[in-house]
Amino acid sequence: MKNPLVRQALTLWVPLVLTYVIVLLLVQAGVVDAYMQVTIATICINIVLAVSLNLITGFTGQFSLGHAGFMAIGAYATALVTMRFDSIVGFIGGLLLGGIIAALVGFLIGLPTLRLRGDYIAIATLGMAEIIRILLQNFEFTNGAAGLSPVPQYMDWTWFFVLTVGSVMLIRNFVRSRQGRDAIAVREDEIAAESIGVNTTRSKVLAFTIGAFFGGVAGGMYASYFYVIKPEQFGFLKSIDILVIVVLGGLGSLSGSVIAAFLLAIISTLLQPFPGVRMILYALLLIVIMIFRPQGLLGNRELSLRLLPGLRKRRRDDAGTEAA
Amino acid sequence: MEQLAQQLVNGLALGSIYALIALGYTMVYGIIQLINFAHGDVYMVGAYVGYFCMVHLNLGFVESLVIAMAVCTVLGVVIERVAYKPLRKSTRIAVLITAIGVSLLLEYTMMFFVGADTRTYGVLPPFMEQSFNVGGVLITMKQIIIIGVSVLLMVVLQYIVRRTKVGKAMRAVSQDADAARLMGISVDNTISFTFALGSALAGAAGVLVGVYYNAINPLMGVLPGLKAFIAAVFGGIGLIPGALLGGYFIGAAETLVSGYWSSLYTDAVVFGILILVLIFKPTGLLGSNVREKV
Amino acid sequence: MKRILTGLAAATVGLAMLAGCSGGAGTAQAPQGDTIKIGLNYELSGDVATYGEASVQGIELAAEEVNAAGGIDGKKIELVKYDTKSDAAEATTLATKLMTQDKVITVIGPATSGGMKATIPVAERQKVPVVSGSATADDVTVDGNGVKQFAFRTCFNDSFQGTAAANYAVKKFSAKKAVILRDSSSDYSKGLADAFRETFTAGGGEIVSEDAYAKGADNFNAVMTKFKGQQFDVIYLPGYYTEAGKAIKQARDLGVTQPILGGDGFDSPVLAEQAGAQLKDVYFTNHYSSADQDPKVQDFIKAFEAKYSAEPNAFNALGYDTLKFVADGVSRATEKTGEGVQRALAETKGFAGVTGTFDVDENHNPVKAVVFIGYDKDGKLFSEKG
Amino acid sequence: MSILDVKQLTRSFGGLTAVSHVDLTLDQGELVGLIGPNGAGKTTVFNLLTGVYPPSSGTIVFSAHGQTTSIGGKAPYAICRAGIGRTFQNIRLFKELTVLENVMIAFQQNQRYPLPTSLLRLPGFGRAEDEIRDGARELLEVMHLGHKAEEYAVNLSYGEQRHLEIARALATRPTLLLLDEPAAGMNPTETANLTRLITQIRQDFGLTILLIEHDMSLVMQICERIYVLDHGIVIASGTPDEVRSDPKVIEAYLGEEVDHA
Repeated sequence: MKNPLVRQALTLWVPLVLTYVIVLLLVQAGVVDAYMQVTIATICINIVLAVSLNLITGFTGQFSLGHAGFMAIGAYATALVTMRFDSIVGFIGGLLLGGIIAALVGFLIGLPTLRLRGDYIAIATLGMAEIIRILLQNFEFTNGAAGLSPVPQYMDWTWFFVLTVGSVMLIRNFVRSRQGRDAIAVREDEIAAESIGVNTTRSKVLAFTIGAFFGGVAGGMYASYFYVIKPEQFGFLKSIDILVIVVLGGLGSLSGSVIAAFLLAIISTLLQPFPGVRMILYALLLIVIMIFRPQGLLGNRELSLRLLPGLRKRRRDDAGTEAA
Repeated sequence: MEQLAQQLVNGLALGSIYALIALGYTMVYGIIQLINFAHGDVYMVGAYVGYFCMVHLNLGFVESLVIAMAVCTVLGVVIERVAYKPLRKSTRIAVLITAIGVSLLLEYTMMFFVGADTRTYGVLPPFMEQSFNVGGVLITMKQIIIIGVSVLLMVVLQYIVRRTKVGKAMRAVSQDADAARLMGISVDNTISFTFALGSALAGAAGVLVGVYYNAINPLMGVLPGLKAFIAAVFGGIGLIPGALLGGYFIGAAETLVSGYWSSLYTDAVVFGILILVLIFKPTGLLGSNVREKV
Repeated sequence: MKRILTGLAAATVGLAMLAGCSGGAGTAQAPQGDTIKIGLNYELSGDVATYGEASVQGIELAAEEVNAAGGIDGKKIELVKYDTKSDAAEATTLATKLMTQDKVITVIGPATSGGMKATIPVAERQKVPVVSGSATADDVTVDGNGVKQFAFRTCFNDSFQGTAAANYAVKKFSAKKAVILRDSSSDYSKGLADAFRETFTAGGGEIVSEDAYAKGADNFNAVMTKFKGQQFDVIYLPGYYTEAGKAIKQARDLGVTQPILGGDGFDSPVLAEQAGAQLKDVYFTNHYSSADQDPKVQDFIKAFEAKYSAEPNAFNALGYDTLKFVADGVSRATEKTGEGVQRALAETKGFAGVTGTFDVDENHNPVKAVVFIGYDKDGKLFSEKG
Repeated sequence: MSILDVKQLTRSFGGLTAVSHVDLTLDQGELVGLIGPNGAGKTTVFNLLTGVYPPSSGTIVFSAHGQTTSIGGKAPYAICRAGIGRTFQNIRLFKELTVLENVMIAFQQNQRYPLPTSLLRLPGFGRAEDEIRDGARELLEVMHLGHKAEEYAVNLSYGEQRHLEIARALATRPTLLLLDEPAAGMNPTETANLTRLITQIRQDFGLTILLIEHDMSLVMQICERIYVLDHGIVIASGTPDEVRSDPKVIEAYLGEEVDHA
């Protein structure tokens, strides 16, 4: 408590580095087998996707159904760059380029559409993602429906760790800053936010652009780990998958998204033997959460020891909170 | 010229389907401001009910159409009561996510029972396979049926909304639910009725498509559902004439893009139209600006 | 900061749980004991669930037959079936799971080339073969870096079929001009179209017009009306029966009368159901003909109809053959390991399946003869060897 | 010297004219009331002044910090930054945020630091955040909410929520403060406290205040001038005494009484 730097080191950096080293050792010792590694990779990618969508939908209140579109841009950029420049520099460059193009597209789409009301944004973003997918399917340089393969694999545990933790921390830093609070104010009450000087369009576009950037980075992580990318992988259902993680964890809770990414990996594994009913259960899960616990696992709170014994009381009248 | 006329006939038939689906979207949106994502899947269920009636029960086209509409009516009301009503006071995002959930539930439950593969309506009565050559333009009986049934249903809908008590209640609730409640209108029943009407139309559209294309599958509702929604937005969501205008416009646009440019880009163009409309006239062609109450 | 720590703790717990469930599954299994485990890694939900489901039907029928006949060296085949959700990344994940945790001797699937390609690097690393009955892209088994040692398939590749169709168009219809309508969401369709175009134009033909539809498309009126306004001799429609049936019907309804050619994606009873009486002057390349009096073919059709009360389609037949092909490889393998099976499969000679008798060539492609299935101008079914 | 000059302000919705040809002037440091029966268009005037709706016609000229700008039709945030703060009749707090955060968000609009500082926690972040936090806390103390800083806004009592709205508006450093029924729903003691507070903050922050209020005793007690609005038209203006005795005002209010009876 006395020295914030020491405290930060103890509570943040030490556990992080330990996690990294332990998993690294387990991988090398063969305790974490190949399947576990793929699962960890999927979880990491889902965390980055969910956290970045949460910034847009959970923190800023802008309902996006097009996150897979940003992911697609990042994936294709990374794949195209690394297939041409097969080196670590190409990989980093591709990852950054993917994020930047995704952010640019997010900016260009967000600028006009984010003035619209909530559910229109949902449809506009859905339309954007579909257009991206159709274009990728029809461009020559993206190799059409066949997609790109083989994409050189640069992602390993170290990269997953760095990129996932880095993305989560940057987004966390954002939401706990002036700009982040502005975004949250927009979610809470757009008219009130405007009345106290928040440039709501700017706030929304900023959050949307940053979210798009990390969506693109997640796409790059995906492309550089799974060898093959095809336009159809980035369809509407992918956007829904990401949304489910965010909703399950809680709109406006970063730790919720992280936990939900793990939880869904477990659920997905458990449902693996029942392909016929998997999607049915998934759909039911969505409906049941919305009816009985619309705030998700953690609501808009972060997981914290302080939260547990109800030190912070709050009225449970979420139903009365304003829509849109 | 002949080709253009032919394409417009094609577009008219397609547009009728979109218009029928769009009506359900627009009525539901008008009354509870919900994009009912499951609406396209109600249309799919309608197509399967029609299939079951015609292929397995050997019923005629008209009987099958009526039964499919009836089943979808019930389905629409059940969806509303079970999934949406408990969320009447929730955030819009919550309801929208629920709607997506319902949509997936219908699709995959259907897939679980009938499989993912395409089903066909089989051999139709010979009179439905006729076609007419009008000055070089080929019009099939099925196109005539689609356009005819759609127009008939739209007229009936207009009558219900304009002239009946429950139709007036619908309009009242969509104007101001609280005021309607004070005037003794049962808001819940009116909302259910709106779902019933919209779903019946979607069910009819499902059977018509089944007959027209002779092929149905559990995911057939996704894309037409989205396009019908776009049609509703294009015309001005919440407005019944808007849905008609939008439906026929999208149908024609799609046909002309395939006919004179490339089928590759039909879907992209439709989504592009959506984004342009949202940017330049978010209230749609026939809509007027209303701002949130402060 | 504490929040991050607790988040991390939770994450670690989650990881542990994950290790728990998967580890549990892994250790509970007896190491290749009384059964021979074969993994099925197929699209059972999502966009292309139809292809996955159909393949699995054929595979399961074949597995039952093998087991009923006493299995392989007295051991029954045990199928471990997973759903890729039509997602290539999921296919990678599940192939890894099948190979490392379920310890299967071979993985069959996925159905699509994209899914298949995503599992090949895993196969090479884990030294377990992957076999597909329908991954037709040319570069699935061989690319610029050489042959993928652990990848096999029992179907033609795209250029083989596209080329055969182009030659057929020239030979049978003396076609000079063709239009192509392909499925923009399918790499299979693109592969066939590319090969057709290349062969057709190399032979002096001309592609007058080319268009593409998206998977699930219903409305072909617009594009057929466009074609109708042009001069051409044949339509090449390399797609799946789902859309092809509708396209054929709408073309004929609109008075488009030219011959329509396609690939093995046409092979399904649904094609005839959809096109109905309009299925005239339609021809496609295929592995076999259901009219073939070869008892293998007839027995398969009978058994399939008995089990599923439906006529088999190409995916069913290829799935069936793929399992038989793998079972044959396993029985010939001296060592019952992934590498052993790999060697046996690579040496396959004269494997007699429903979809043809074939050898595996140096590129791990089956060397098969093509059959042309046709519905003539009166809608009468016939077949001829290519 | 006038800081707000409204001329011929008109706004119609569809066929309905909510506000018609309103002229209104506020001098530096004045405390002015805006009263009228329900539905007279008072809140619409506020919404026009703060840019929630653009005016259909008419001009709004605002002078502060030696600058004179026409603000009719500008975006709400720009009007706020020009120096007009407001509260809402139907309370629009950020319910899921703490009391302190509510005020911080308003306060930080004048304490800007760039995005990289936020994302990378560059040097200067901590100091800037501390300044925002401290500034917000000070304002909470002024509005007697210091002890509730860590509560969620949704958990405050009605009266406290109204106080918080004022604190939040003050945090934007306005020169003109628009209060929309600040005493609505308060008991007489609370109203008396609020009345004192309003006079005090006006003095301490050098504010000009325009106030919509139904509580006539409050209005008559603290307002120096009053505008009376009925059916979107200014029917009277002047000192409390003048307005009180204006027959048109009496009629407008009596008419309302009759309606309610």
